[in-house]
Amino acid sequence: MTPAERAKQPPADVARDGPKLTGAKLDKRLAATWSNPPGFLGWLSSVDHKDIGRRYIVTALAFLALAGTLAIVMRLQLSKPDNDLVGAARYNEIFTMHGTTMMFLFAVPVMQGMQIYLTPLMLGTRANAFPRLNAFSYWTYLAGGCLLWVAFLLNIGPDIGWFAYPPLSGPQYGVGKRTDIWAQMVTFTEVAALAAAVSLTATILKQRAPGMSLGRMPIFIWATLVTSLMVIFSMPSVALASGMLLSDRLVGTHFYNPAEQGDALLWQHLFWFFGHPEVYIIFLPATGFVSEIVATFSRRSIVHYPIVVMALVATGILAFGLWVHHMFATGLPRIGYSFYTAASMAVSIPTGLQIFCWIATLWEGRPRFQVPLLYVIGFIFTFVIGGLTGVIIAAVPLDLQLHDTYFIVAHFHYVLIGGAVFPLLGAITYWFPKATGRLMSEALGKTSFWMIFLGFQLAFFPMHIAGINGMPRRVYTYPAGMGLELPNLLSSLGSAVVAVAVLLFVLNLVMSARGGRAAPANPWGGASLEWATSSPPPKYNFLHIPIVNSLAPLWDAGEKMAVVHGLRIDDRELLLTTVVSAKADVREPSAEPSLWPFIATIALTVMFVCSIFSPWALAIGIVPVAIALLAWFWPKSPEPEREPVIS
Amino acid sequence: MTDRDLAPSFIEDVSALPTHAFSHRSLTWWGIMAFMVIEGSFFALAIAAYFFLMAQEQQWAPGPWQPPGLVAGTLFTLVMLLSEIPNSMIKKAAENYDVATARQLLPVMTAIGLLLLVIRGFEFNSLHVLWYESAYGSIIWALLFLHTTHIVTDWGDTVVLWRLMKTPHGKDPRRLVDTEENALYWRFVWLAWLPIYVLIYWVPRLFH
Amino acid sequence: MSLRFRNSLLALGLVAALTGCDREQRQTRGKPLAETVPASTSPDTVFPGNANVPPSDPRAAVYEGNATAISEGQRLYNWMNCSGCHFHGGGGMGVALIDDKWRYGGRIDQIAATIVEGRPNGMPSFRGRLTEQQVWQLAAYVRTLSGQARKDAVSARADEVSNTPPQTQTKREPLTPADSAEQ
Amino acid sequence: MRRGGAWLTFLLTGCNGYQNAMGGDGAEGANFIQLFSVFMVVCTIMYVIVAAALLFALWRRRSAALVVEDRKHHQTSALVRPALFAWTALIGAGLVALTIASFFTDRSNAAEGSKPQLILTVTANQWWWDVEYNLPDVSRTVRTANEIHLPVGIPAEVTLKSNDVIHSFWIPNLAGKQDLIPGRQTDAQLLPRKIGLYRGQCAEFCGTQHAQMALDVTVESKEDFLRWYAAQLKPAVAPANPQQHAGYRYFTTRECASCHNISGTPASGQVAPDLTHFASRRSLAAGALPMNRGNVYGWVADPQSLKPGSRMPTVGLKADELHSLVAYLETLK
Repeated sequence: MTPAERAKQPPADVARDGPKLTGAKLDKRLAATWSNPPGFLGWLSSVDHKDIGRRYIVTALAFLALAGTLAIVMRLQLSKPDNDLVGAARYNEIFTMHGTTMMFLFAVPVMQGMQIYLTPLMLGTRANAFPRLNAFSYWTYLAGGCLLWVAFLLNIGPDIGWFAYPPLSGPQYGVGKRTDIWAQMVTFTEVAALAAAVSLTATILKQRAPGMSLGRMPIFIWATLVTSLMVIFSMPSVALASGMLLSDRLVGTHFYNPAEQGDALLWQHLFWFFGHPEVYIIFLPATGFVSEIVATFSRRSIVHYPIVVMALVATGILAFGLWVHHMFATGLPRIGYSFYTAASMAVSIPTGLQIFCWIATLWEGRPRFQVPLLYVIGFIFTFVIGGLTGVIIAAVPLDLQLHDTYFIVAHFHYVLIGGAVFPLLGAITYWFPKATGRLMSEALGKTSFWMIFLGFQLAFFPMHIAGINGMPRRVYTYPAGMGLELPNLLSSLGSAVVAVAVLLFVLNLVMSARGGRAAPANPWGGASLEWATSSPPPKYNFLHIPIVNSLAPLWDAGEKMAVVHGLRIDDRELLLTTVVSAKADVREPSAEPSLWPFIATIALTVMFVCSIFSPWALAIGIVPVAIALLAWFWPKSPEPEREPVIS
Repeated sequence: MTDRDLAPSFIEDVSALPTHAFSHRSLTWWGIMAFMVIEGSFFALAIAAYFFLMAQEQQWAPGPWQPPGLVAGTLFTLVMLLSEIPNSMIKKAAENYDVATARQLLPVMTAIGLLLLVIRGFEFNSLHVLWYESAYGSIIWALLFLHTTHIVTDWGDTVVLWRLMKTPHGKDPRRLVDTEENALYWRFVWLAWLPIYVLIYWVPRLFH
Repeated sequence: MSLRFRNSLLALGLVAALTGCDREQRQTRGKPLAETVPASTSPDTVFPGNANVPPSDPRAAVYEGNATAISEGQRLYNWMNCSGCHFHGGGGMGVALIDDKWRYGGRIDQIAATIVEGRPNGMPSFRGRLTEQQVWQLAAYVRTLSGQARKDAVSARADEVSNTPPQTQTKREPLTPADSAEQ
Repeated sequence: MRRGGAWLTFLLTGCNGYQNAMGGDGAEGANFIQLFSVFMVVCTIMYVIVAAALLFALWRRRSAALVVEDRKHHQTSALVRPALFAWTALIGAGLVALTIASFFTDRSNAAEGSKPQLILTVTANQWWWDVEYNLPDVSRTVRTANEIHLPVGIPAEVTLKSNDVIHSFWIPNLAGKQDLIPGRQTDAQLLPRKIGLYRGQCAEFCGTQHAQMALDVTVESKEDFLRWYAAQLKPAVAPANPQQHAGYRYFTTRECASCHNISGTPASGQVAPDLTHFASRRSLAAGALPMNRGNVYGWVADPQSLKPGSRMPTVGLKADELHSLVAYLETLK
């Protein structure tokens, strides 16, 4: 409904929710206010966090499939020594694309997608803090991903590794525009991640349901808050680094040119100051999933909630003090290394505490072995190996041997697949009925779980051995006779198992979305607010904004759900609460659907892509961007709207 | 009706709550704060890079380059500091719903922004080094460029607010919240400038 | 999606692919295998008054806008110590290369001929000292020094002491007939 | 079970390798094995504890549980808190012990390289290693490529430089890796303990042929080393028969000499591997191929199909040129 149409309505018809306006009547009115405009343009202009979150997740899974395909190609190439399936230059492109896609286009976006989808639902609010920024974030992410993959398919994909160390990525050795495309893709995902993080932070701080003080926030929300702040503090670092790289390559600055007092190590410092927190930006939301799943499937609240929260916060802070452990082999002053060794090892304390709390919760409760919990169990068994190899490579004398070998490849796949993808698959299974109103098949789910779990061990455990047997990373081939044949063959076989299992998982997703068993509002008997609304949730999320009195609102609610009333229903109105204790404070309107975030992304894309070729593109390209932003932020109606009468 | 199994019990009426608020009670304030933190980290990291590069040098500004001329940069700093006077007046006016004062002062801020951009042009001219001559030149150009983008964005925002205030939109108290937040952002822009001013103009003088 | 729209998209994609390919193609061997045909059989590559300009060598197109070729040429420029006489294009004992004054012609095949044949007053012949492919790469790089090559195929600078403004930003020097005819 | 199987694999495939972190043929390499074993023991214990606790938590017999169905979901049994303290203390103690162990190993590694008796410079290039033995007497400098000879038991210091991009110097049997960074100088200490043939490899991604940038390492007795060194000091042998002579002529007057150096001949290019004693090496093209006649033929005739992207161009030699060149190169012992 446009504002003009709304203004025509007689005032007597306008009402607020309350005892007199509830149920189906209210549903109809709210649905009218919160629905998207019709048609394809309406779809493009959606600012609904559920739409955006779903698009984020689906797109990220598509990138996972693409990058996974590349992984299979690499495993085929490495399945035997001196293989010539893929040439050197192509292989370098492939592993660059694999790493870049997995880190920038799958792992971070999929986590943010889950956060965007779930956060307002778990907080008991109707929208994200900045819905248009959120939509803009998605489109920008999509543009960045397309840029990279279109370039790759046109045979101008980057070939400098996902870490892009200069001088290899610099103007002299990074030939052509391949590196520029990589760096500009980073800028896109950067902007997208920052936009999403800003919106999430403000949502969590200001839009919690009344009574949901900081101490009653679900742990997943804590994880989201910590990771969003980490995004805010770490992403500028890689943006600065890649900006400097682009300007070195385009306008001949000397940031990384040692001959003119620049320094190649400057890149490594800036990159890892972002790159290490990045790992936790992926891992912490996963621990949030685990906490939610463990609580629901143990049928009890998490043991020692404050410890888990403190562990999340501590990990977030410590993550910024570890970046040098990626640089132990660069010959920095040896004495400083001890600090980073100690700090790197110290991270295992908060992680160990979280693991304790999960196990204790399972111990105290009565576990129900459904697919989400299976993934959590698989996560603990797998992730702990990755965590412990992390302790091993935190030690300088060990790292100097193992650094940049397949041991590291094994380590971070244990941490990222075991530590983040397993919980993610569990979380998708767990929240799938909420998002679609249908349950996933349990039998297919269990089959794919066991195949992924066992296939993963087969694929990645032998890599530890390959690394110790002297196999460096990022090699397109290796000679026979070094003890690398067997581990590599096993890895390749394992990767095939994982690929089949992931296909099964996707098959399960598709089949269940079409014909799965219908899910009630709370299929697993969960305690957090997202289970209080129907599956799938209505556009407006909650009929009435709930009031929260405990850590497990649905378990402690009793017969009736306490709610607030008196919000406008003819306008997208949100209830803001105070930052710490979440007392109802202000009613603010939320943004209407708009095409402008999409148009702004188009303008931004033109500017960014052209700026690969000429610096003047920045000066000229900013004009359409500014126009799009202006239209985006322009207030909707010139007159302040009348407050509706209270019926 | 959704298929929730819990019936609502109406506890609290929020209809009397205000529909806008200043400072940390408003949503956009948190957005602006977050962006200031992002840009602040950006500046902080650029400054760290500056010191990292400086540590590679025996002399700063290195060898053949003269330190930048002081006139334009210092003039810029003075104007920037003085601009805080109308800026805080606007902020106060917005908080007191004084639309008339805001309408009067926003064009002043627009003019100041324009003046600053002109002076900034002279600043680029007085650096005595080009970005492609050495890493030293690259980093001071980068710092100055980074800061210029902030002047430009805030200037754009001020122009828009000024035009908005002249329309009936100006009566909407939420636009006054926007004006207040724009004033807050301007504070960030000049606060961020002060360390950069020292790094561009004074540090190369001290270690030359 | 109409068929026409799809076709035009396809065409657009193809064009993009081809331009990308040209610039980014990584040819590690000459085509045909190790070219043995010299760039120009005649040392006389000067055509005063635009008289009888022979058509450009077809191989010119392969090297001219190719980023890899230019980059390899840049490396050879240092390896073959071209900077010993020409410095970084600014000239010294040898002629300047950053302007577009060419005594012996500024087309890539003419430059290649100059490298192969050598020229009076000091320019040695590299015949047999470089492979033909390397000669073409070197010629492709030399052309970039005066801003003749595609800006998206050159590198802004090398990882060495900065001597010239970034190549991606250098203006293309105008070529005047008088210059090219100068003897 | 899985771990047991893996260790078995490990024993079968590892340990005897010539490029193996568990080789332990140098002082630092041996320290690595010691420290790694300590870490493995501690980490395995921790893993077993976590796994056992998890399994027990999942399948323990429960008469009653603190769950929502019994309205006890916010309660926690009294044992959890002391267990948490014990667990934290255990992690803390383990980490402190490991940090200390790591620190002392690091000190011991640093101490071993303090009095080098042999100094060499390794300069990395895309994609080969330039090696120079630096003696106080400059005239006795030896330059070679893609191979290092070291006398056993004698500490050597390797100065590391790079001519282009970042590489990493790694001979796993002897010591950990060290990056070679343009514009910086780093160094590595090697103290070989066992006579043998080893292999090193670039461990930092450095472009197209990163995978084929290896280094042959020969650790030999001091006498053997001195003999080798003396041989390396000599200029190249002169061609003996007409075919070799033709090869010599081609090499010194054509493309080869633009980049390669052969001491005692007019070929004095400095940007590619020094070939003075080419035929005495174990491999060619930076470890890409074993040294034998067939590979030399293949490499000289068409390097770009054996190591695509390498800086060695495919020259397009005629058959007789190829025969004579290989005949000459094979004399360069």
